[in-house]
Amino acid sequence: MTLWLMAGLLFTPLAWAVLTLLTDFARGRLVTWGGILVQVLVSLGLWLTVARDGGFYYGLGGWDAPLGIELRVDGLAVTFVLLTAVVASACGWHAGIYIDPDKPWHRYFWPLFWFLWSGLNAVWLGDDLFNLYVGLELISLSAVGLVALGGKASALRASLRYLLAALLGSLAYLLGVALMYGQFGTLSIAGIASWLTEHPVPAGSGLALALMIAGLALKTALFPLHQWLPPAHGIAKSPVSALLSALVVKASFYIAARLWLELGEPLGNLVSAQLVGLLGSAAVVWGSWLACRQLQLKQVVAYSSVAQIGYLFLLFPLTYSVSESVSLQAQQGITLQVISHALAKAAMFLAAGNLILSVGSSRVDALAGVSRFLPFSLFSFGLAGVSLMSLPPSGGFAAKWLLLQASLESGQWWWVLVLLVGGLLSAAYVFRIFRASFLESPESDQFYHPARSLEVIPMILALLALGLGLVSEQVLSVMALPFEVEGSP
Amino acid sequence: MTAPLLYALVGAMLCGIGLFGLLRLSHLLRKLLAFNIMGSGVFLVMVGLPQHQGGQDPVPQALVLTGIVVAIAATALAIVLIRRYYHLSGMTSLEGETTSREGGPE
Amino acid sequence: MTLNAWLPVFALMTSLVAALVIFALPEKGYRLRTAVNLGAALVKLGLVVVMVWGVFRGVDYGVSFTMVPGVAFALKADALSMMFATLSAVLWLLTTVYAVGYLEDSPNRSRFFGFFSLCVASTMGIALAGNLFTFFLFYEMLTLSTYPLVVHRGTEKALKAGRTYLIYTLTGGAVLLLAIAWLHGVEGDLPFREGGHFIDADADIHLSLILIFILLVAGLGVKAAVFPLHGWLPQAMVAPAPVSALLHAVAVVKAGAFGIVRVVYNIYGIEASSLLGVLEPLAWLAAFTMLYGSVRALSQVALKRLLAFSTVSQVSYIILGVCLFGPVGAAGGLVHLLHQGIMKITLFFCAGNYAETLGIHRIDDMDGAGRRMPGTSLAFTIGAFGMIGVPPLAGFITKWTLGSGALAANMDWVIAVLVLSSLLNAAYFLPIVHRLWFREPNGSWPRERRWGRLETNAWLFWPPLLTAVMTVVVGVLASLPFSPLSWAELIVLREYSP
Amino acid sequence: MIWTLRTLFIAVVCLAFTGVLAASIWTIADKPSPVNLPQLLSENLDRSGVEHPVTAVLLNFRSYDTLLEIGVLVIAGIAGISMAKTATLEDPELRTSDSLLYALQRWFVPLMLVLAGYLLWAGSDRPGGAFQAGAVLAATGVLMRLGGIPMEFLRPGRLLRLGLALGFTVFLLVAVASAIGGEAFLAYPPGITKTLIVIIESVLTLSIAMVLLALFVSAPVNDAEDSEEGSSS
Amino acid sequence: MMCPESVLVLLAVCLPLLYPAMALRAEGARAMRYVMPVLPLPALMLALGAEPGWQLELPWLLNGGLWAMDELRRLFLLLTAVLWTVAGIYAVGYLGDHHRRRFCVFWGLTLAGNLGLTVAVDVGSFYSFFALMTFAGYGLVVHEGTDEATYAGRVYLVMAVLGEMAILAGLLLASAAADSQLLTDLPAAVASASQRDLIIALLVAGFGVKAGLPLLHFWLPLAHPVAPTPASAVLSGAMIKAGLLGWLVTLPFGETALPGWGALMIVAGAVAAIGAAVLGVCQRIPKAVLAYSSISQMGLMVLMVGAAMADPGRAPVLFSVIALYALHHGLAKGSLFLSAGVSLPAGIMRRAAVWLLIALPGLSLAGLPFTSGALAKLAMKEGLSEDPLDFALAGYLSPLMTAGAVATLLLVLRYLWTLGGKLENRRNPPMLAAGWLASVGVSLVAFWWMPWEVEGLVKSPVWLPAPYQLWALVWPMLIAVALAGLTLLVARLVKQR
Repeated sequence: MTLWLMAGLLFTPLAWAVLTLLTDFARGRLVTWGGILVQVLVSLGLWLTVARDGGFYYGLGGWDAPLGIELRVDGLAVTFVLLTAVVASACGWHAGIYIDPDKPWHRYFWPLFWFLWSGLNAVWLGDDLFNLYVGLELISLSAVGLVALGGKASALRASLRYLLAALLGSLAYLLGVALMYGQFGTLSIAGIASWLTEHPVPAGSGLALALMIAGLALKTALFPLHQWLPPAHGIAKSPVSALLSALVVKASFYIAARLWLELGEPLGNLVSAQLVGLLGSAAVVWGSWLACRQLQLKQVVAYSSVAQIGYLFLLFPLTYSVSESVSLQAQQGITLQVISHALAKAAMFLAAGNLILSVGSSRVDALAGVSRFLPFSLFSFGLAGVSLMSLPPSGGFAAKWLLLQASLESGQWWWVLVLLVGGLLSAAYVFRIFRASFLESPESDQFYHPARSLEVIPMILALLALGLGLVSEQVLSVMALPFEVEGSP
Repeated sequence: MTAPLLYALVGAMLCGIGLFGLLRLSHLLRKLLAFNIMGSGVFLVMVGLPQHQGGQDPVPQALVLTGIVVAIAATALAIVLIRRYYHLSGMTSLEGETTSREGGPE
Repeated sequence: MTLNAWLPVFALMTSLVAALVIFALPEKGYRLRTAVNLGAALVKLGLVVVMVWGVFRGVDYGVSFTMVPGVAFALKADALSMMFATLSAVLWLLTTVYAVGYLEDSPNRSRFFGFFSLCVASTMGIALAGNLFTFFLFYEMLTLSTYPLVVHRGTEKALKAGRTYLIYTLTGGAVLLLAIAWLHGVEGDLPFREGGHFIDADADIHLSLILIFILLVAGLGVKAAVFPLHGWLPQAMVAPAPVSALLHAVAVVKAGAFGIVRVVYNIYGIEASSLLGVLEPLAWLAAFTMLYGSVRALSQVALKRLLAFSTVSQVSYIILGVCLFGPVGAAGGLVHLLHQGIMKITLFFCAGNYAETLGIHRIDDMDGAGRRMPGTSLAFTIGAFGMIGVPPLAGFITKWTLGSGALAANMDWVIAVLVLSSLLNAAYFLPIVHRLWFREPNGSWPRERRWGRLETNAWLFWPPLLTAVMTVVVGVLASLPFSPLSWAELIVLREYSP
Repeated sequence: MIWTLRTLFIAVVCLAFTGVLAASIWTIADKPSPVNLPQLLSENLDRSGVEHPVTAVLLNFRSYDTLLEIGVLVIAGIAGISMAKTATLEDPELRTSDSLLYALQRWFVPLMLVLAGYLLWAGSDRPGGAFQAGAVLAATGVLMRLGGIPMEFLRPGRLLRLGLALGFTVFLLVAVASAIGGEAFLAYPPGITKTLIVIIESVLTLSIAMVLLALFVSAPVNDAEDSEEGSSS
Repeated sequence: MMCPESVLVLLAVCLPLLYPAMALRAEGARAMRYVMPVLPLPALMLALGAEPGWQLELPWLLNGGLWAMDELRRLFLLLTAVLWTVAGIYAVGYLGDHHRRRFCVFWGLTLAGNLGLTVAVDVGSFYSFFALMTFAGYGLVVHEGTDEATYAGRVYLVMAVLGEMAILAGLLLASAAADSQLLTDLPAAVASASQRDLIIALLVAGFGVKAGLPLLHFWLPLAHPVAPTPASAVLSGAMIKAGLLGWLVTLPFGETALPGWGALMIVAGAVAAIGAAVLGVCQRIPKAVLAYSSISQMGLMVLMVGAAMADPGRAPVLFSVIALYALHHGLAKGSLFLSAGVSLPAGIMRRAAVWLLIALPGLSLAGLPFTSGALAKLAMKEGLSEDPLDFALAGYLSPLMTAGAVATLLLVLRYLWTLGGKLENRRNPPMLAAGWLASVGVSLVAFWWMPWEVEGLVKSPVWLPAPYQLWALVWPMLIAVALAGLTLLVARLVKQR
């Protein structure tokens, strides 16, 4: 059963990428929706399996590491797989209605979408340094393709900027991989980590980790390497923006976090951990600040991503040379932050798309009066905002709570300030949108009404983000499951 | 100093040059070339470093092969984008943009 | 889980579900929306009544599950929560009736009533929260659900006020979160418990506890509008009258005060707080706020702003009462939680009636309104006298109990503050009352509307009268069982002999 | 001035980077790696179905990498042709009637086709393989294209997309077939490993060539009409 | 089981309290004024019919209610009920159309407060009724709506609120000291409380506002003249006594000697008695003169209060004197005030009769033999006679009383004088005349059947003073008349110049 599930998980997106490549947009939509169903069921099945039986290593092609490529199917990974299934299906569903099927180039949306999905799954499950690189490239290129899809000069500019940043990041990562392989002779993260626990740290190995994390930080748009993100996320079609912000940036962060947690303790050092945390904090403040100053709705949301990503990097200082329990708290907090941000940001972008569709303009001040007309989408936007502001009972709040606890208990109280200020700043930009929409303007009667289902989707995501806080214990308990080692890492 | 190690060190140098190009040059095609140079450097390191002591090692060779394909794919995509960008905007670089232009009506 | 465990959840869900249903209803569905609103309010009132009876007999209502690792989401009904819950249930019903009439033909009613219900759901949650964490959860939810109500009119001024409101409350929320997190780090998850947790606290965490207490009070004080954190309250007066009423009487301001009560009684414990020496400064602060609010109210020309500053002053009575070490003073503070709600909502209803019926917003325009609107003016007069503390109205009971408590706690200066505050209250309320009844009208009203036989719309007419009657009744019948005072004494009894 | 300073700064950063990198490489190179992968590989080579270790790594041990890599290539192809907004990829400006080019074509095209076939076949026991063969094949196509030979299959229609997807599809089917049989994903059934690899290699060659060729021809310039969301209307 | 008294007392308080509800309907509002005389009737029945000593427990009321009646309260209740009844009758004829409904509402509320506070024994309801009377009284004061009325109302309200607050603080402290909510427990507790002086100061000042204590009296001469005449009557006759009652039930009489406070009160009483007279004779408005007269008369009562404070042993005796005096003064002053609103009928005989009836209560105030005044004065004299009193200022009391008597008559004469210039010649509305006549009758005649207590103070038959007392009563009156005559003469001379 598990084997079939794994095969289905890996096969479905790739196969559907091919299938949809052969159809036009409208038929591709139907095919996709079928695929989404399959993929969601498979993801759910795998999640349930892991939640019941615990995780395992899955050697592809029957070869175990270090010779072959192993997938690490643990609680965290399957949770992210499930998250991806949820968010991506929402985006796929939304895109099917949202995107104009008459434009011929839109038929390429579906294959790119499916490739992106497969790349994400590859990254969540990957335990092989080089395989992760390929997965990252799969994601990057399909994301760039989606951003540029049929675009005009500004979209092309954004996607080029995105592509170059992604490529530079990948190269840095690959250089790190090269050094790692040169040093340890294996590409399996688990293998390296287990070797390091038994042997003294060899000289010169810190650079590899630094390079990899730096490259990944660039791909994750950590301040000050974030300039590529807002144009790309802001200009793409809303479902694409949602995918990018919700999942794509998380993929590179996920790898960085995995590397740090496995190798950070022996290979890292305090200064760099604090430095990364500092950059994350700067991202929180700076990103929020810029989000407050944007004139375009989606730019606001995009800069909000920059800020929210900043929180993620607090993982580095909060897990370095701290007690086991603090580290666990920080990991749980970051995990929740990733999940809730994914759900909330996807909801936000989709809702923003609806709003833009409705008012026919992407400017923030064009929203005046829309609260009367499109309360549902605005409400979704708001609910997602609640999670971004990390107000209870959202997942963002649970995350913030855990991070606060971790900061306080490890004595690194300065992150507390970042967390609190960040929450307030995010409130500032979320409510800026509300402020604009609540304004009653006399000539605000020219609205286009998007389809009802378009409005429902962001609402579902937002509610998930909101409800995550209430069940975070259950979600986190799946990740804390004992890991059953089948392979030989 | 063996030949593979030399390759690796040259690779390091290429990386440096490529990085400089990526950061400094503004013409998109040159940037792309710089990327390829840097990529070559990385591949050299990748191939050179493990074979310095372990001798023949097919794994990095295979990896580099894969890497090259990926790099080619990326390069090709980038060129398509650059050409189209040039056609639409008449520009060869990403610089010189203003905030009003960014996302502004074309 | 038994039915008992589920009752708090049901009470919470009533308004939550109502909110969702209302959001889903179309704007035009006036009748259905009203029916849902009133139905939910009645059901909730019923549930609360059942729970009040149960709590009185000592039944344990509670449900709890782990939400975030190490922290539980807990709902629990004890005597204190039932006090607040009753207040919100009763006044929600009245305010809903009022709001239906008030917003008769204004736009965005669906949104308004949706958030209105959400707001009450949050209040209910605050009342029933079983630990600080859960409390915080609903506390922030309250902030969010009131924002759309504050800016409901959508004017520049309203939006500006909304921004101020948010800046204050969200910052307060952040501080509160910090404090709760810190406290959690010090002691772990702390359920609300009669008698508190820190009576036997080690001396070495005393400093932390004091700092946390300061942060907690600062965070809660924003909503409770304690000086100098009160700035949002007068500005928020641009909201429609039912919102102001709800904000002042039931929801926001009370949530802050209620939170302080919870912290002092059920987290720290009154004795521990007293030992830590944090009560006295807080009492001084509350006393100062009482006077400050009244002094500011003196110079207001807009009726609602005056009422807002009056709220600033009145809520501090509650806090002051909490800080008086001793059962009597505590009862005084607690009972004011209810009394102030009833009285202030009366005043706001009346202010709304004047605005809606005659277009009166400024005090200058109120001359002779008593003749045109005797019912409303009567209610206003009763409310105003209650605020001054004229016996036998609700406010007097508060003052009397507070005063006795202060004497029992050997804090005689409180008497002076009480007297001074009453004088100030009289100084700004009595001229209004005089205007209402003894001045001749200026000729025409700023913007008059007429509804049939009654002086105003029937939906608007009855709620203030009812609350005015309640103002009298809770005062006159203060010694009946289940009266606010008796209930407050029950709470205090349980707090002081846990 | 600022320009120079910036350049200087970047140059210093890059130099430092190079230095650190080189130093790191130098240090690492001193120590033997703890895992001897080549040895492990040679022990397992006979189970891989091919003789040449690089091909074995590419198509058996780390076939997942390769699968995804082809995916990346297909993505690039898709993204490329998505830029083309016309019904045909034919570009009249590229048509030449240069006789030298025509002569070259006549000689080179068959030769290159043969070379591609050889490279593909050689992959199993010496350097070579699908990618190399596909690259040569693509080069042939470029040559034909430059020479003005009409290539109707490059019209962005179903045929092109089928061509793009072919190699990948076959690879994927093979991968999943074994999984359905209860093996791991991408595990080749014993015995027919070699056959499968050869089949995969062949179709991959075609697809790779197709992708590269498509990318070459798919950037013709024409105007787009779609508006982005990021821009106001 | 509910005894008849309980029903009656509830009726007595609730009837006027609920009476304003009539205003809700138009028909009721029209009929309202005819009900006014009926309102105090249950109270009257209670005061006359029920024996003191009953009590009614209302545990649900405020902090636990207890209503009861003792001898002291009975007299006060009687005074209140009678005065309000006659004033009510008077008001029926007096009231014009100007805001009549509003006047009736406040009338009822004030009455309820005034009646309630006399029967309330627990602090909460006592203070409640007191406040009700105070604030509803404001409505009576400002009723006319003139600038003077508004000004007087403002002064009244400011002082009243200050007084209320002093009372609140005082009661709070006292009740905390007593740990009881009953007025009956307060005196003893105050006497032994650590903050005794503060409590006494607060209570003296608080009730002193109502009772027109010097320096706290400013509202009185402003408010009484501007209020409608029936309202003035009850203000001056009944409500002013509420302050007095407040003192009597809260201050620690008979518990401990408070010579300091006694002296202070005696000085205050003396200042009030003499000073108010001096100010009063300078007034031109009849009702203002009466107001000062009230202050002056209250001064005499303050004198007795002071004596009672200074000498605990004498307090019980003085209590009954104070009650008697209050009753006498209330009835007489009420009648005087009502007379300010009557018109002179045609016909010389009738006029003379009217003038006589106007003057008689006034002379009664001054202690004319065969009037209640004579009885009160004699009782007071006896009560304050030097021998049994034991404190420093006791020796000055007698001359002070004499001076007071002179002052009283001077004021009455001044009143009559000023009134002479104001009275109009027209027919009195029948109800107005009836009310006024009733008040005169009550003051002069019915008084003798009222249940006051002068045992051991005045020899019976009490209405007939002994000869030596007669002189004592008369000579100050003669002095006053002489003084008045002199003044008149001087005034004429000055005018002739």
